[in-house]
Amino acid sequence: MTFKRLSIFFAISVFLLYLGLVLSLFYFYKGSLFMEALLSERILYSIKISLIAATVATVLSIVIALPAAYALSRFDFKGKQLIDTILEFPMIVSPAALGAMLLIFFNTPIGMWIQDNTISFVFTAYGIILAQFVTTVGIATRLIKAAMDEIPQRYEDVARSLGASPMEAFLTVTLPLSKRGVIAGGILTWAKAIGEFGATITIAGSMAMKTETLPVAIFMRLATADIEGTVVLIMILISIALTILYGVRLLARKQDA
Amino acid sequence: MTFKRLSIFFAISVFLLYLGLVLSLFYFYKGSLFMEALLSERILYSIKISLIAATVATVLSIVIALPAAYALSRFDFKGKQLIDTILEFPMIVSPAALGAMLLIFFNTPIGMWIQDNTISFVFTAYGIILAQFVTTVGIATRLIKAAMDEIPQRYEDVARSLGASPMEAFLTVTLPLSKRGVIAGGILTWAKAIGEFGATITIAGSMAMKTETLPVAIFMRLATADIEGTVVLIMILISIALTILYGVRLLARKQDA
Amino acid sequence: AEELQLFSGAAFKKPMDEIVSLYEKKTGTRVYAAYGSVKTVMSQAILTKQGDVFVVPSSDIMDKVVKKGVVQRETIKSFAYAVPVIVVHKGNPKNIKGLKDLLRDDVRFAMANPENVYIGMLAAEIFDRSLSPGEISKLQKKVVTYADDVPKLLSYLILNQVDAILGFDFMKGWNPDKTEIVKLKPDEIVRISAGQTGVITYSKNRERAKEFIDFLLSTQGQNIFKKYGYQASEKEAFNFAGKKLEIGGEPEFSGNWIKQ
Amino acid sequence: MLEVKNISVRVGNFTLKNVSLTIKDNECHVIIGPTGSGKTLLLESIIGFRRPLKGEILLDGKRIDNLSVEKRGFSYVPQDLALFPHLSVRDNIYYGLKIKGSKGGMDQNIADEIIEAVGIRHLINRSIKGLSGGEKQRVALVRAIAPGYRYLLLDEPLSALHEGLKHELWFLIKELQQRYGLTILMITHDIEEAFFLGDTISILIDGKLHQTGRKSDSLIPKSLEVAKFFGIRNLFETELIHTDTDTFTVYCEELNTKLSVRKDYGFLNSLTDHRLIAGIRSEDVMILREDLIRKDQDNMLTGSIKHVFYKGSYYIVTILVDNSTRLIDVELSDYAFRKLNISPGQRVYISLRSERMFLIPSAQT
Amino acid sequence: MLEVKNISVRVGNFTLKNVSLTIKDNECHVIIGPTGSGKTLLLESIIGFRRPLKGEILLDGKRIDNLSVEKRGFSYVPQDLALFPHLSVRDNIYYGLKIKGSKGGMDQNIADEIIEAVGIRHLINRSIKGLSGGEKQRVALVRAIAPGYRYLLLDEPLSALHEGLKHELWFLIKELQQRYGLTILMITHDIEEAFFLGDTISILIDGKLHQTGRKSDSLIPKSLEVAKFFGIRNLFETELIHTDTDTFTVYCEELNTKLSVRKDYGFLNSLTDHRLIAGIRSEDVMILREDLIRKDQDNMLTGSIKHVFYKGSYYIVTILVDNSTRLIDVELSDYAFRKLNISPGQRVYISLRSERMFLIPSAQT
Ligand SMILES: Nc1ncnc2c1ncn2[C@@H]1O[C@H](COP(=O)(O)OP(=O)(O)OP(=O)(O)O)[C@@H](O)[C@H]1O
Ligand SMILES: Nc1ncnc2c1ncn2[C@@H]1O[C@H](COP(=O)(O)OP(=O)(O)OP(=O)(O)O)[C@@H](O)[C@H]1O
Ligand SMILES: [Mg+2]
Ligand SMILES: [Mg+2]
Repeated sequence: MTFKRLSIFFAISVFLLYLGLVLSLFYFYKGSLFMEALLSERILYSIKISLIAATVATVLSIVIALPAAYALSRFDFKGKQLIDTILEFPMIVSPAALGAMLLIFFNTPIGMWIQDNTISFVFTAYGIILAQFVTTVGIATRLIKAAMDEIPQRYEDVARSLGASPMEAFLTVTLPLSKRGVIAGGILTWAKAIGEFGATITIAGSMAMKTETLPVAIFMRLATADIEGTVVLIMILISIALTILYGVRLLARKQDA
Repeated sequence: MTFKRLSIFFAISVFLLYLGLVLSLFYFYKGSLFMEALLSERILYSIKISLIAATVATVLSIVIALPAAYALSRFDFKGKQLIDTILEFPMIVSPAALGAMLLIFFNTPIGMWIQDNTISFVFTAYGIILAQFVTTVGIATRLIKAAMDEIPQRYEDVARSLGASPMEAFLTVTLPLSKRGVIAGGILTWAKAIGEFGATITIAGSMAMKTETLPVAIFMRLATADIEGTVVLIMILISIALTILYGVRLLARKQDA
Repeated sequence: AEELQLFSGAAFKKPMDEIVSLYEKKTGTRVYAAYGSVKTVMSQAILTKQGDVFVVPSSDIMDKVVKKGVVQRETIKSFAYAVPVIVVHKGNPKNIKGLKDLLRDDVRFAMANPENVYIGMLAAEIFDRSLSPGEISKLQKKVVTYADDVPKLLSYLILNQVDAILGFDFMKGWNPDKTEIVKLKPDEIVRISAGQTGVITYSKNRERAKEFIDFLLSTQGQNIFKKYGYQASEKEAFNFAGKKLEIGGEPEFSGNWIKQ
Repeated sequence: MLEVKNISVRVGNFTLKNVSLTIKDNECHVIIGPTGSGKTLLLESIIGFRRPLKGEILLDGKRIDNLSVEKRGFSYVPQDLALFPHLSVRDNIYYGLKIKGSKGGMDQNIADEIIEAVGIRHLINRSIKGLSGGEKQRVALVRAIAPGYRYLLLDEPLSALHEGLKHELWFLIKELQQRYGLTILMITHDIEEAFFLGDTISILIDGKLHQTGRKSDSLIPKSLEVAKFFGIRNLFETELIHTDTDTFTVYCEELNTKLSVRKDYGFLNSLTDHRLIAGIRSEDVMILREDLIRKDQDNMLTGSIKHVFYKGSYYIVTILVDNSTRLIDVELSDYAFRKLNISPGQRVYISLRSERMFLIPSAQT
Repeated sequence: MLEVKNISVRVGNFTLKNVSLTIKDNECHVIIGPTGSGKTLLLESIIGFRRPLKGEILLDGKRIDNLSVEKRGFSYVPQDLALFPHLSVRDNIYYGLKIKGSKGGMDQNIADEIIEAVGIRHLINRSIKGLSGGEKQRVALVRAIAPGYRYLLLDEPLSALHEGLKHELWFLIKELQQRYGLTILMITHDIEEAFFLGDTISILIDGKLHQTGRKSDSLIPKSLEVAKFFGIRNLFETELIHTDTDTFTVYCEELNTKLSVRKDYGFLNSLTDHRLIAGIRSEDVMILREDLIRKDQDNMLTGSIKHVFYKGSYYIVTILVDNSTRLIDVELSDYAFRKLNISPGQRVYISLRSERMFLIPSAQT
């Protein structure tokens, strides 16, 4: 009983830590600003582009992370250790530095070729998605790999004995079995994507109604010492994002039952 | 066979993406600067404080995340859903905003009391650890919870039937069984901590030989558009961090076998 | 020993480090300098209610912190003057001679965000004054992005994402190998920028803070800024610009620059 | 003494209804029953993994149903074994000892002895992964016994072992039980095992305890469900027509014959109904050679051999009774089979021995 | 026809050595052996989960050991079942059908029929979690059979079922085998099951195939290991002293007697050594009533009853042979036990029937 209480105590501590931070926002909160901000066309645009970019980046990340994680979890191939090590790379490099690296990359011949011949990323909304994708795909792969590592190979083997091809076995057995891990990974990816700022602003710039995501908007307020405005925007970001994540989680839980 | 190849192809794509970014650094690389930087006392101090702070913050995060994750994974209690939802909070809020929130918090009466009567965080090395801890403890909890969710309750039950108290069952069964997940979580936490910049600089400042971590030093180079200097420091950060992570992973793998 | 806490925009880090160590040697007072982006140092000064000396790269920011009561207006001093110029790649490969060249289709052009970056505001003001309405709207359409701070603006140029930026003359000092300056015509420039410093209201050591500011403004200090490519005095700045101009102040430009 | 009083447990749509058991110290109580009848559920409720809807569990008279698992003091071999996958075989086995050791000294010798006896000494350094089914089961058994608890709850602990080893372990369990004064509650679906190891036996069918009692009484089914569970196919609907001091006489329409049933074997306490089912195990039916038939042989029938199934060491022969569509199963030892020279189609005499027949209430009641 | 030619498989310290098997179409081949002898390993190698060190696997003459699992066309019931925990019972069962369905129509009726026959219709909407051990096993069986593969590999598929149900499934498997022309390779540790279902039987001990052949030949052990595996404890070291047209005569020092062994039962092809082990199953030993002893009874011994074990439907009696320390096991049916009125200490005559004795090479060779 005591251990149970102790562990719950720790869980609640983590909660209180974050709650405390959120609540202290109210110290600078001005109700009037909140509605004003919510109704401004510019903020609405920021909300829209934030949601779209984060969602697209998350989908891209997960779609690529799924097979990549599967390969890392199941197969042995040359360079696997190397790949496994580099996945944390976007975590280690702070977002601003990562943004700079992206710019540097687009300054290399390959980067320039990509800019000129495929999609132009620098200073466009695609840049937002790219920045978020680059920051998240590594972690997404890591998280999904961790989940797949826990699924015994055995189920796939048995599926194969029932006639499933490797691909079918993956889609019908391993994937659904690691569903919880994939969803958790997706949620984290999305959260990271929607909160991504440093790389975004570096590569996509900060033009209002063009590449101004919510975190960029928060930065703009902060940069003009508008603490009240900052607080309101942070609150908008937190409430939208947490509500969506709560909804996704609820949905996933319902489907499980 | 084709599916195997396809999935490995994706894994290698992720690798190439990051490798490409790292390699493009060489486009601006000046060998002389590298040695110069590595031998400078200031950079050595940055490396040292980065490693120490990240490690301390990781240990703190994991120590708190372990019981918290366990509680979230095993018990039902009031407010659990709420806690579960807020864990992504530090991801959603960009680091700079998080740093601002921390400052706001220390501006409230409770925060001021803490500053005055316990440890002083603002503009001290403790602030670095605090910033890194706050950014990571939520994700650490989430990752460890995800790992523990995959460990069947059954093993604990059986351990209890062999005389283990709930705490002993946790320590001897659930914890070692989720070891891989905990290590993966610890690695991600450490990576995030060592790369943390926005919150760190906001709360701890950037005093040379005091609170200037490697990412802060990188930022300082970026702040004068010193691309060559930035590149060298990024390389130092990446090589140190990836080497350490590789070592940790190797160690964990050896212990497993 | 006595201690001073300094908040400074990161752009001044290199010269400021030198000044600090000289000052420390001279007086024995220990100076803790916290550098950061403008938003960082501002939130730090506003929210921590600590520190002695505040240093920012432009007057608009100083105005804001004064309004917040963080810095005493009467203690504010200007230093390290900066003149708006066009910055281009070394050797000026696109052969840019003046503002009108920025309108050319083959010239990729970026400026700083006029909403919160002083050089962005200056640029908008300059364009509003010197270009025709048609040219203005053409420029507004072709500007590839607004940079959110000065170093990023320069990075875009150095990393060859743009051919020209409207920046400051000291940028050449930051990166002499890759950049070149194209001066504006004297009457195109409305005002110049200056770094500003002041004593923080919460300072517990005003005397020392004032002493440090005085040292910063001394010839010894000015020379250091000169070394890093800044115009050390008003006079030099006006010489460079070609005429006497307002220092700081609120630039005037149309709202179109912010929201198109 | 372990007493289970009237517990009911519910999971999903399944209910364990009002089960009561008493297991005396040093006794081995075996629960048998079809798959899905709730055996595991019952054991898990006793050990504390599940909370019963109602009822009490008492150990030496004290209620333990509110105690947490580790305080109840039962050792457990789960049906799925649940060996700790992160520990070696050794660490699995010594897990309980170590936990206990940290609370008060225990005797390591028991463990060493059992490791030897169960034949897993060579596995001791292996990891759980890669153990064969039977190896796992033995490790789980040793893990449960090693800590030296007095109460042992075993859920089909020998189901993956081959005959020879299983028999050895039967003897081992008996010996350990006596030596260390163990009280054992065991589930099995192996009736032979139940009768070898059990002092008392309970039969659980569909969540209900159908009969419970001393081993010697358990062989005689007391309900149709139990008879079917025992695999007894020689069941006949009959009507009671006469009661003697030591014999019931019933009439079976299907076989068109009277059958006598000796009271001392298949004794029914109260005959509330005249409709009864008479039954006999296939091994109790005798096939008689014509030259050995005595007039006094009871419940004699004639018929012809229909099928012959060979079962390794014995035969099952089905016999179609004359003037009826009814088949009767007879188990014959290899020896008897050869002696009788049995082949399909052959006509034979059989006796449903009255001293081995039993009566149970008809299903309709 | 499935042929396994000389395959060797290695895991950890365990090796499966040079195993060869031939399973004809429509045949049921059963592998029996002690726990940990490599049965599962062999099956997993055939199905393709493990790569043999050497050897070939052929299906209808074509090599399949290089094909991937799903192309080999074997259905499999693993020992640990490995039911898909995220699918319902229904989706588990139809898994193979659906996969196949996407490649070409299949007959759903087989599935429905087997679901009914195996008695899991009521579980169909349940999730795998919460199924009892026996329920899980049946679901796994149906999942493997449903897709309609011709080859069925079963790893102890009935070990968690109670007697009655197990016997029903024996009949079901036989019927399915005939109806759909299935070829079955099955592992069991239940010797009765092996002899009921198997057309041919292999005995695998310690990674080596000790004997393989038609069911009728498999009862007679051809090595000491197999004899021990069968649980035969009546094994005597002897020396060959005489060979007749139809009988061997051996001398047993331990029992201090000559024993005759009929050639047609325990036939040894080549007698390379004079040191032999003579053995007899406990059910083949006869206890004789004094009044029934005939002079021509062979291998007669006298002794006294030492232990009596009741095993539910039969008894095991151990007899201490006079002038020796040797115990002989005798299995007696309930009927015989009562007829003979056996009790410990009683003196009896026993016959080690010569037509049931077998000879195997001595361990020393
Ligand atoms: N969580 C659950 N949800 C629904 N039904 C359940 C659940 N757990 C168990 N049951 C059902 O309860 C019944 C009893 O299960 P139990 O495991 O006790 O059977 P058992 O007698 O041990 O059978 P076996 O001999 O096959 O192991 C089964 O029909 C099973 O399907
Ligand atoms: N990965 C492994 N590492 C080491 N030994 C292994 C491994 N896998 C199997 N073995 C060993 O190989 C032997 C054969 O195992 P297998 O599972 O084939 O036995 P089995 O005959 O099926 O036994 P059972 O009847 O108990 O299921 C066992 O002794 C087992 O411990
Ligand atoms: Mg069970
Ligand atoms: Mg096996």
